[in-house]
Amino acid sequence: MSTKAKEILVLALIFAFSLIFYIGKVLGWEAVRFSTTVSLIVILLVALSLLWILILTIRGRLVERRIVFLYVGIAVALPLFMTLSQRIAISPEVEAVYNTLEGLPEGSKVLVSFDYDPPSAPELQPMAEAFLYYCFEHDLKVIMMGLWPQGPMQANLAIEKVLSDEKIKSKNLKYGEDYVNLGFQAGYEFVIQRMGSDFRSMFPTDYRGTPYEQIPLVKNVKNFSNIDYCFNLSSGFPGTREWVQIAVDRFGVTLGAGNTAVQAPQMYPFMRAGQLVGLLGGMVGAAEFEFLTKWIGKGTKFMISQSFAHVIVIAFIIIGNVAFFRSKRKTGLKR
Amino acid sequence: MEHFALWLGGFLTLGIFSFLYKDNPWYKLTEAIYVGISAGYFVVVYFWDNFYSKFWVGVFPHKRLNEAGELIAGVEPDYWLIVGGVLGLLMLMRLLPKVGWISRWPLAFIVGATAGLWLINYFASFVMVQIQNTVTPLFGMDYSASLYVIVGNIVVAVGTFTGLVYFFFSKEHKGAFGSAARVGIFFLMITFGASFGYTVMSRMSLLIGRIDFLFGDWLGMIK
Amino acid sequence: MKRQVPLIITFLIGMIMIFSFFIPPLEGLEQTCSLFFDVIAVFAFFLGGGNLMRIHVNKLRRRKKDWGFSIVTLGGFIIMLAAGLLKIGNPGGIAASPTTEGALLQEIFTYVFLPLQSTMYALLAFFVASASYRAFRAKNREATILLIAAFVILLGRTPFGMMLTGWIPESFSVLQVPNMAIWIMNSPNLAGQRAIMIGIGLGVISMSLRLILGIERTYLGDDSA
Amino acid sequence: MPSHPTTSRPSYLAMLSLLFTFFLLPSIVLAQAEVGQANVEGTPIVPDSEQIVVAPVTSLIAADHKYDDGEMIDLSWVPSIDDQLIDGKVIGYKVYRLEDDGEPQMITELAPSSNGYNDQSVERGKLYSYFVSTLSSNAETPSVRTAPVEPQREWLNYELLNVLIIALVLGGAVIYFIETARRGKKLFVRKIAGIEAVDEAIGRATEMGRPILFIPGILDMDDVQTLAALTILGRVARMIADYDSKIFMPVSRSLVMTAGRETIKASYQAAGRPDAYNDDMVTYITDEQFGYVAAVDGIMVRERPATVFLLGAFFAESLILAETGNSVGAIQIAGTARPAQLPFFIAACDFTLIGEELFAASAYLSGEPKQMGSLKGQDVGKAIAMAAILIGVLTVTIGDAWNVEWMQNITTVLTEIFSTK
Repeated sequence: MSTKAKEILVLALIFAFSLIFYIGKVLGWEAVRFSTTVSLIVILLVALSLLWILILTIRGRLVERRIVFLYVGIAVALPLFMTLSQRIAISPEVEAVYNTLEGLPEGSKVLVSFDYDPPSAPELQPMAEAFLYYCFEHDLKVIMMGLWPQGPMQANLAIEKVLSDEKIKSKNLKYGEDYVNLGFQAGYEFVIQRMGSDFRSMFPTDYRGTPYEQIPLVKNVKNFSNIDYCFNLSSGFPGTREWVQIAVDRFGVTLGAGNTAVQAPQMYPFMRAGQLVGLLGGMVGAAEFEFLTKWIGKGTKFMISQSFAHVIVIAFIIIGNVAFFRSKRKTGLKR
Repeated sequence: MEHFALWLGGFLTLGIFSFLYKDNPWYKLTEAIYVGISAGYFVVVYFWDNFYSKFWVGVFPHKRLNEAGELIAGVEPDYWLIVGGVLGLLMLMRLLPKVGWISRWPLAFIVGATAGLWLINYFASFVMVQIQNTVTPLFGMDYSASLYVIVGNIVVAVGTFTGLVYFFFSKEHKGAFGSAARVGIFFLMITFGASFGYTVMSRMSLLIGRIDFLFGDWLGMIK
Repeated sequence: MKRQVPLIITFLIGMIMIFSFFIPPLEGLEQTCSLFFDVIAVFAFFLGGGNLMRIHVNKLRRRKKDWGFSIVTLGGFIIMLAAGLLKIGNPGGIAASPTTEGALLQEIFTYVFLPLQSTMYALLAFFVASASYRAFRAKNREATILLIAAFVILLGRTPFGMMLTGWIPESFSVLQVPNMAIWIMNSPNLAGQRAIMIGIGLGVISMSLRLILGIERTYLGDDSA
Repeated sequence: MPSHPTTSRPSYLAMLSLLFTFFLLPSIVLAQAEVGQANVEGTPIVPDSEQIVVAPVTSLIAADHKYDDGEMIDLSWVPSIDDQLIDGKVIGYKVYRLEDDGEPQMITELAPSSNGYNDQSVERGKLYSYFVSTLSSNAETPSVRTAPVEPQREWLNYELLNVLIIALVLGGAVIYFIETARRGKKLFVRKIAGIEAVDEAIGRATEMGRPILFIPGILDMDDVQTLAALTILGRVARMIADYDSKIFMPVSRSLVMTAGRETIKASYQAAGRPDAYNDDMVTYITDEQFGYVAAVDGIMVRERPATVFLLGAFFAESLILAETGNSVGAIQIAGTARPAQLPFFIAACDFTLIGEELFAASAYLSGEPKQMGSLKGQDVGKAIAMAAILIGVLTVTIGDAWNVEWMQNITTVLTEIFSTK
């Protein structure tokens, strides 16, 4: 069969596959899940094939980039279907976020700022969902806002997801009384500063256009002194750093944060100084927090994917070096 | 509509991914869509944001009327902006071959402004601030630092110094100077290795998001 | 005239910009200049957009290879222009922001542009892996150092780092991979960054001066060089 | 429906008591308060005993903001002694302003523990005086009024004088060496690998008969890195014209397209081959980052350039471009001043111009003595930086450790010279 025919065949297969599962989705099929045994077998197979590549390399056949691409794709995609029970060690900074939440009495007001956009959603959305789930389950009142234009949209997605949970649904939570989304406000860190004296001046209406003073949940909220706990989900500027510098340092807010893995290490000094009570860092932080809040969402699954991808990258770095040393031995050490 | 949007998203996503295999018509199609749409989008956004809101409204401010329909004093027009408009028009003179050379004037303006502005900004924040930050007591204030911190401080000072030696143009990298430059290269290599290793891991989450869209939102295989 | 005027403009504007940093009454100049720049850039768009159209129309007319895709590009471009400039389907009418939700422009942005953008961005995951495979090899001393630094950081940012070296007692915790990673980021990495930044600052000064003084003039179409 | 009088009686009672507690009781309290007000003239609505009086702020000073265009007045004060973190009675401050002795106007409200404010809504030629009121939950205590101040315009920012002087020294060094070189003195500049490779890379493209791709980054003309890329383009295009190779330059900004065309055209003219130039060498693609990348990736795999230049400002796309260029087997020379992207170029390209080298490349490529002179000037800057770091670190360390006064003095002087406020 010619390459062209093979390619067309693969295309047709992809289309058929998509169509079948799409129809299945519309018909309400169950999600695809590998049992633990199948998952382990799959992992073993992948590991064996990597070993095979290593042997091939030692024998002097170099793999091309497309094989690397394939493995990255596999490493990310397969774990999403797997059932793997894993021990999750809870790091102190994640536990601190949880403990502060646990210490809040029913009816406490929690402010959540969504300062990210869709590209960072894989890391931060699971944190947002788990956080909202905990708040709703324990009757905490949630006020949401965003310093990034697309933040409030992410908030709405998270709320939608959490509200579809049976347990939360039965609580019959009402918009405006139990939770509210104040929307986006432009102005970076100055928004936080102005909120220090008056929330309403920054959010005259919520994202639906309801005037601030007509929203039961917030009409008595003047500034940070009426907020019991602040939580910030951030992937850059403006984000956690600005919340620490203004809301914490100037207005004495209790602040926890969820950050992307890229940003998280820069926040450790704040935590050591006690300006930040806790920190969820990257996919791992999301997974740990999901474990604590018992909201098993995508963070746990995504974390396995990420760990797999890391193993693959490390494996290929090793294979690459093996290939290099092999070729060096063969050609001698001429430079 | 929702079905169409999902299939469209799936089609475009797979089209881009197909480039990893090789260049192919599917990728060409998605690329053509992407280029056309994004260019159009930016023309539109710049037109409204820069030309209309900043320039047009700046020169011809909206008239503010009170309830009785009388004109009330509003924003003063900013006639300075017309200079920018004239420079922009000069730029368009390129289209006329005879006077095309005049388009170099706005270009010269931009180059002068950029060079002058960044000269001083880079000087202040890249040179002055970095030198100032490097000058710290190696043993910490009042001997308070731990061995860990002291080693760190020494490394920062030595690394910055030898790094600069590496960049020196007027001397061949030979002798003691050459050894210092080589230490400098080591520091630069550590810097590059560290930044790379640091980013490798975070890039994976971008892909996870797309794969989740394909198998989750689109095909419903993951819940 | 053709050659001298642009050089004089560059010199004058450059000098004014430098000294405006030190003269308080001129401090608004930076904003004015960036405003001018925005306006000029919009005019330049006629040239850029026009060039895009011209190239694809030419491809079409001459039936060059892949001319069919030019139709798609042109179509997308024109649809976006029409949708955005006439604000088609905009719930707020012609006075509203062009990116109002529900407008045709924004719908295309959400359903076509966003998936394309995030997928293109996600390609990075693949390329990062293939680049590590190829580039992180202990070819020579420099490359080995790069590899080691990258590897320590890589391990330090994943659970494996802790798994590998978690047994090291607390008093030697500096040797645990995650802590080594933090140390590398804070010390040698910082030093390298600083040297690079100081160098960049000096390089910009020198190049800007060459431009302002008219020594570097290739960009102005100086044919005497 | 039958009525149930027996069961309904308690609920009447309940309603009555509710009515009493929520409606009548407050009105009684309010009425009494009104009586109190009627009795003693001039006292506030709330009886004295309940009013929380807080101490005023002290040491209120209003002063012209130094070194500005006369548009700001700085206020500073010592917060009220009742302004405590725990059990503090102060809920905030209000700042009032009197313009030319007119009526006081509240200009802002500040959070507790504030001790200053910059009033930026003042005009030159007017006199302003201020007072600050301390707020408790139900009372307001004004401070004394400040003396009137007039915002002043200054013509030179003396705070930045040190920056100006060092900038002049460095600029002077650059100009001095340019002049020295112009007068014919030979100046040595060491070889830079990435720049040395340019000639070979262009030659290779000529031999292979494949095009050269020039990517000037994704930022517009208002970024210095783009300017650096264009200055290098001038030299590269000149060589390409001499070698009779083909250059192709897709750009993501219209202005860069215009400038790029101007540059290449001039280089071809200088090489004596104006006929070989054509506008299609430079093409605008799209302003959008990844749309541009998608198109350039396509160009790379279809045109298979022998040489790729990636010079200018790059962001996340750096690696996508460099890896694709690598996959088609092109020699790649990259350079950027963005430290975060440098490692990707180092990993995927054959030669990388690191930061400063990007800005020096054009001067180096030109081979003209006066341009080389400017590189010497840069080295003076580096020497100053190195000396400052060496002396600074030594004096601050030794001065602190053994308390050597003259060393501490040197440190102080150095810090002042290099401070940017």
